[in-house]
Amino acid sequence: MVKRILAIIMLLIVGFWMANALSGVPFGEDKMLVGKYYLENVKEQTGAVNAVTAVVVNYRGFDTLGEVTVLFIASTGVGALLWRKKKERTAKSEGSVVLRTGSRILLPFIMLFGAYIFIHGHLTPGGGFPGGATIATAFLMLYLAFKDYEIEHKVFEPIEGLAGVGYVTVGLIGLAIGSYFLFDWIWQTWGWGHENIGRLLSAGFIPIIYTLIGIKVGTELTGIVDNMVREEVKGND
Amino acid sequence: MSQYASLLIALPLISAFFVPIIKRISRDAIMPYLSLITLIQTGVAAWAFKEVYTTGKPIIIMAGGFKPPVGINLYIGHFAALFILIVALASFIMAVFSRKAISIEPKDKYAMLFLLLMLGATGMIATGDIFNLFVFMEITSISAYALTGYNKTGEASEASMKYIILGGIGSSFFLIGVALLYGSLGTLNLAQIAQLAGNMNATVAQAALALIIFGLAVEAEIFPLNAWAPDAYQGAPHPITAMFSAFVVKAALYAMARILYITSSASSWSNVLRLLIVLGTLTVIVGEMSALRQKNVKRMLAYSSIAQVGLIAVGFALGTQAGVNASVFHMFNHAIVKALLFLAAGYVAVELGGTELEKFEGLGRKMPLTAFSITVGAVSIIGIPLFNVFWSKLRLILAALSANYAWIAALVLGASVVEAVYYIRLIHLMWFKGEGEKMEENFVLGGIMVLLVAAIIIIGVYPGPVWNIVQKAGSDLFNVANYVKNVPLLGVSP
Amino acid sequence: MNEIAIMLLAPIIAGVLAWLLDIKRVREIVGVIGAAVPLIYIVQTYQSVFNGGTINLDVPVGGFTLSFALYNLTWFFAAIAALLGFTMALGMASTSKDGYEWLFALMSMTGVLGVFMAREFVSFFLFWELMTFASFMMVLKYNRSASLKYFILSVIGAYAMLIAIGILYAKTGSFEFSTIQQFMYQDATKTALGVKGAFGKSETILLYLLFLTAFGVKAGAFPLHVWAPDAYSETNQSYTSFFSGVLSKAGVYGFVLLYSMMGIKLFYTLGTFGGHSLFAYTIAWIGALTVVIASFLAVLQEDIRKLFAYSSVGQVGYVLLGIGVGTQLGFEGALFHALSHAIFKGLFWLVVAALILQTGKTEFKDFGGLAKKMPITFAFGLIAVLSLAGIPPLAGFASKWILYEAAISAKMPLVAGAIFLGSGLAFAYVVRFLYAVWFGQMPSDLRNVKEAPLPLLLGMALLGMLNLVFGIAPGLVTKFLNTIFGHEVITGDIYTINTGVGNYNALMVAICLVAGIVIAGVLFLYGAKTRKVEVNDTYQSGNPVTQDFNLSIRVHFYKPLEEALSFWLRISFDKLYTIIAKWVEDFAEVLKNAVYNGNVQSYAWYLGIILLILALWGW
Amino acid sequence: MISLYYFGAISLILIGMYAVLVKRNLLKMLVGLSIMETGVNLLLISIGYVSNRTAPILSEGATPQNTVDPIPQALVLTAIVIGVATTALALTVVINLYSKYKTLDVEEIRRLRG
Repeated sequence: MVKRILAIIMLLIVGFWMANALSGVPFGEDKMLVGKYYLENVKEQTGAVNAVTAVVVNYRGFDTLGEVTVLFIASTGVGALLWRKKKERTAKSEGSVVLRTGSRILLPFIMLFGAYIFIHGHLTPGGGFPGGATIATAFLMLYLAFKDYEIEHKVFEPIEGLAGVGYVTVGLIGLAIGSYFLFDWIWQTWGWGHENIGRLLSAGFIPIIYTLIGIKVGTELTGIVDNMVREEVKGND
Repeated sequence: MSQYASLLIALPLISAFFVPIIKRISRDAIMPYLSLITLIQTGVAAWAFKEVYTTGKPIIIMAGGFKPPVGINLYIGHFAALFILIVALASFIMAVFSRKAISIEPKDKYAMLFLLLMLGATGMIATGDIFNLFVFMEITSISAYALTGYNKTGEASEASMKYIILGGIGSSFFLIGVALLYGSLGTLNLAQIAQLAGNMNATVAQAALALIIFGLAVEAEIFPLNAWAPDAYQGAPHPITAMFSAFVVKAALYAMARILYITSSASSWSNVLRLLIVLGTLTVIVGEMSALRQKNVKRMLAYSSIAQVGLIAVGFALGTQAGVNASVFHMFNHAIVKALLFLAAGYVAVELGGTELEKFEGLGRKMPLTAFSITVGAVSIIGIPLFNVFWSKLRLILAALSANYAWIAALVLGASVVEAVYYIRLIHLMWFKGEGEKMEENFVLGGIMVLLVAAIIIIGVYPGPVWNIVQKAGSDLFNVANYVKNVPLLGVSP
Repeated sequence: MNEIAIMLLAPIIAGVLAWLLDIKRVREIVGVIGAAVPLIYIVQTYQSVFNGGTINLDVPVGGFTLSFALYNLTWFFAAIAALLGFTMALGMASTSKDGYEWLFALMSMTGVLGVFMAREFVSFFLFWELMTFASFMMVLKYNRSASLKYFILSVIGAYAMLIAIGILYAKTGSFEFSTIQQFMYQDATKTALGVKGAFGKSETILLYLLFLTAFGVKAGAFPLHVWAPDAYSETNQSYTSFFSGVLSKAGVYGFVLLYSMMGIKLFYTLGTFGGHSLFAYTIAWIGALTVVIASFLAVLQEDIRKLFAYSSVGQVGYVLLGIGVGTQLGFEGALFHALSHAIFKGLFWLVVAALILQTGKTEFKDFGGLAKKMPITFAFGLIAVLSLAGIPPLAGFASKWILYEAAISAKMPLVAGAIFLGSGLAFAYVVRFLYAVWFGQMPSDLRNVKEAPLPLLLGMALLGMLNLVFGIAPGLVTKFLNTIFGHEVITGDIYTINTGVGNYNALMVAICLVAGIVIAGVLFLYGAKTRKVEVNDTYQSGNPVTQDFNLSIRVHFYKPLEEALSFWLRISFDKLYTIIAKWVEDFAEVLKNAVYNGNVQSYAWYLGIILLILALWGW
Repeated sequence: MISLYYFGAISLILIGMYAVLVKRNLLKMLVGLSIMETGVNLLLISIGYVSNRTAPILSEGATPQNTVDPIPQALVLTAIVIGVATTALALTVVINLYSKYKTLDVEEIRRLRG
């Protein structure tokens, strides 16, 4: 009890301190500096309508590369830590009829929707990460619905790796063509799609990268789910 | 041409992504592949090092071709070039060691995490953007969480869990600090932050700086935020422990120092310095005290490592050029020595099945070369002349005295006395106690240990060249005006 | 190549070679050659140094410049080191067991030479640490706790020095002795005139105390002497001849440096006490206490190594005392005694090494009657005993006599009394050594003991001869020492020394003594009737001697003294330090378990508390 | 006066921290960590908000003058993914821990100490 009271007092003081500091950062005021530059130049420099996407993929490409890496680490780490000699699904019963039928019907649509999200990342809210997560949802549903369902590990792992390789390769091509890592050579050097701003075939390599990210995130999250769902089998070897 | 230094980031990444394919081809090829990649990385790092030190100008990598602060830039200056080389070299050594030390599956995942740990540390040292620093810090720490728990024993999982909880809190608060900083300055680029820090609102500056330093201090093992460290060091696989001590902590320390000096024009700066001096001092004292009666050598080395980190932090917090130089020098030396010590101790554990003190009895007879390496490392860290650490400790003392902190000099020396006690116990145990048959020692690992020992002694006898390099690296860190000048900032201004 | 460089490098290179080769005989030859090189150069440079020449060496290392100089003062100390180093190597040629010992013994020789020849503080400290480390490794091989005690005290001392050096550097901007000396001189003038100088009073006292600790530890001055008895006894005894003969002189040299560098400043800052300069008087009293306490303890030892270890501590106390007297005469006496202590104590340890090598025993109760078995060793042992006890015409007498004169002329009767008391006690313990080891009944297991091996005997011969030479011709030493002070502090020719207070003609005394011995010998051979008697069991008051009350010269000979002193013996600095060390370790244990208690939640609380501190700071 | 969004963000952070400091169940502590991360993300987003402006998607009448700052949104995207990664890994570790210790009480999980 004393512990709780102490914690509350301590946290209130810390909270007051942070709030006090935040009063120096007034809410709702225009504090943009670099942000303004992005908004003003985003269309001609990247071809993306969605400024956030442009920031994520183009201006702050390193962050996104890191972000992909972090997720990759998580999936690898989960795989490494849950590695057992032999693993199997141990679910006792199938999902209900509604779930089974529903997931069969919805599966292609969910996947399609995921693909839509990441392909249109430069135009609408969304992008590779939400798209990939949506795709992973489809697989999660399959795991819930069917007690024996397992993904094709031999395919998923290489795809996951190759998508990552693809992302870095796109960056390296930029280095080769435009002499900067992650340089948008499609938009800036080749100049493709300048007339298409606001439509699908624009924004240089953003759709390519988002597709790769989408695939990668989808496979990774599915992998994590798969690793957590299957459990160690003992004694029968 | 210099943009090709972005390979330093791209290479480990693409190689890590490529591991699943390698695994499909041959499982036995994974560990050689790991060594090969780290070797290539070392080559690239050496090239970048040469480039920076011959031209005297930093390499600025601009991702996507956007000039900072619009794009993220990597700043490979004198400091980063030196430490990226150390990161790569230490990784290479540990990759070679991993072939012998890692017997637990899945090795392919180990290789990936290993490469990404290296990547994270490299990125932390190289980046010139505070949020990117956060991302790389997370890459480092998340791969470190996973690797800590890699052995899958209860202890390893426990250590990993502690690391995750404390690291998670730290990174959350770091991010709050970044948010405050961004809110009041509108930029995330370090060079631009340095330019604008002076006109920051005082309360915001104080809170932001304090929170950022707090977040980094968790990773940098500053007492009392370092409670995860001894457990993680003990639980992690042996090569990983060596990497933690050799460069993961160093990267966090560097980041801390960089941000500290970047914001040196902020109003509450000297308060933060003073706090850091106090915490650093406590780190040294508690670290050394805890090492004193350790029964487990790996844990003892971990505490010793923490204490050294405290010394480095204190050096950075002196706020003078001399202090920064001394700290950088100590970081450099400590990286070599601890890589050697953890390598040797890990090798003993692999051969004899544990790192408890009893396992080291009679090591001088069983594995003379390994015992000799441990002895040299221990003697060096105590600060005996003609070994490298002596020079950095001397520099640290001189810096402390010229900054009018006589008690810090006393602290350095007191720490050395305590170190002497526990390291000498170990040395005595190895050479003059216990019996044992001579065992075959691994040729490659023996060679690496001999090289590291040679490095320790050569630097100890002839510290001149390294000191010159370190001075440049130190002034890269300390001289913020120069840093700002070197980054080609686009004219985005308020 | 520069002479200094060769002198510094030869021993350590030889040591590394001996260690790497590690072939019996080869390593011994390499080692002896390596140790001989500095001695050769010392002899070679004698003439030029005597005429006031200086040899310099500057080596830039890591942003510092290491400079060395060989001039009369440093030459004198380097000569002691080179001489003892050479005899140590001869001794070790017989007693060393492996390459390890050669490596560290010769490394410490390099270290000590570097300390003596350094001209600025960086190289001084560097070599100081090297010497400490190497000697520590020598002890570590034999005994962990003794070595640890030695090392920790040394390290504390060394680091005290380092801080002092740092403070000096921060203020003067230089490591050079000469620059610091000048700076201090100017500062002292300011202090004398009442102007505020660069160093305030407290800072000067701090510097003084730091240096006192640093050099006091190495010299084995009370109360920092506790490491010495253990460390001296727990190593290869040939090495101890160097360890106690030369390494302790590094501390002495440090005091000389302290004097020359800061003497005037300290004088003006600390003032005087009873007519004596306070800071010097402190050193004198430290010396006197060391002499008395160590001598008392030496008397009570049952182990010959321990006995001489304490005796060494005591003898260095004389040197400190001489320095503390503060007059030029005192200095010269101190330096002379440093030399004679080195040669007689070096000789002693070689004798002890020979004894241990040939018998494997270390305690008095196991010895007896060895004069017949090891006659040559006995002869040298006798020379050493006489020299140590201060019997003319040996070196020990000449130097002690000068010290005594100096103390009297400086009006320090109490200090002079300490010298006198120390001499008496020294006599008490050497007599025991003389009788218990060499005469009397021989234990049956010593019947097959042989004479010491040749290299060891050579080493003894060299030192024994020098004891005689410097004893009969003390002018050789004083004349050289006079060049250090620039004028004739002690006048006289080679055989006589005149301090201005008293006059001592060594040759005359020697001739008288020889004549006396000849007469006694003649009487003994022709006059006295002697017969051999059987050795029987010892009886006391008609009862056979039992273990309960066994006061033969070999066992508990000075037990009554011990009982008389029992109150004082209970006060032991050694125990005090042990208790402190244990307390610190226990505290560390508690701290460790309290802080790193294994609960993540507590750790999270630490984070929270730091946040709280940050928050409170923010207001 | 502090804005509601800031207040909410700070509250979330404090609630999360409270769970970490007080709850003895590891899973609850992890939930606390997640709540904290959410709070931080909310804070980041609200710092980027500018009153009466729209999302930074420059179509359908949105101009650079009437959109909010895109950077915090990009940052939050990254931060969310990092949070997910941490949580996933933490849960994995908890699975391993539970299979070894058979408990999730932090008071009992302390084999490594001292």
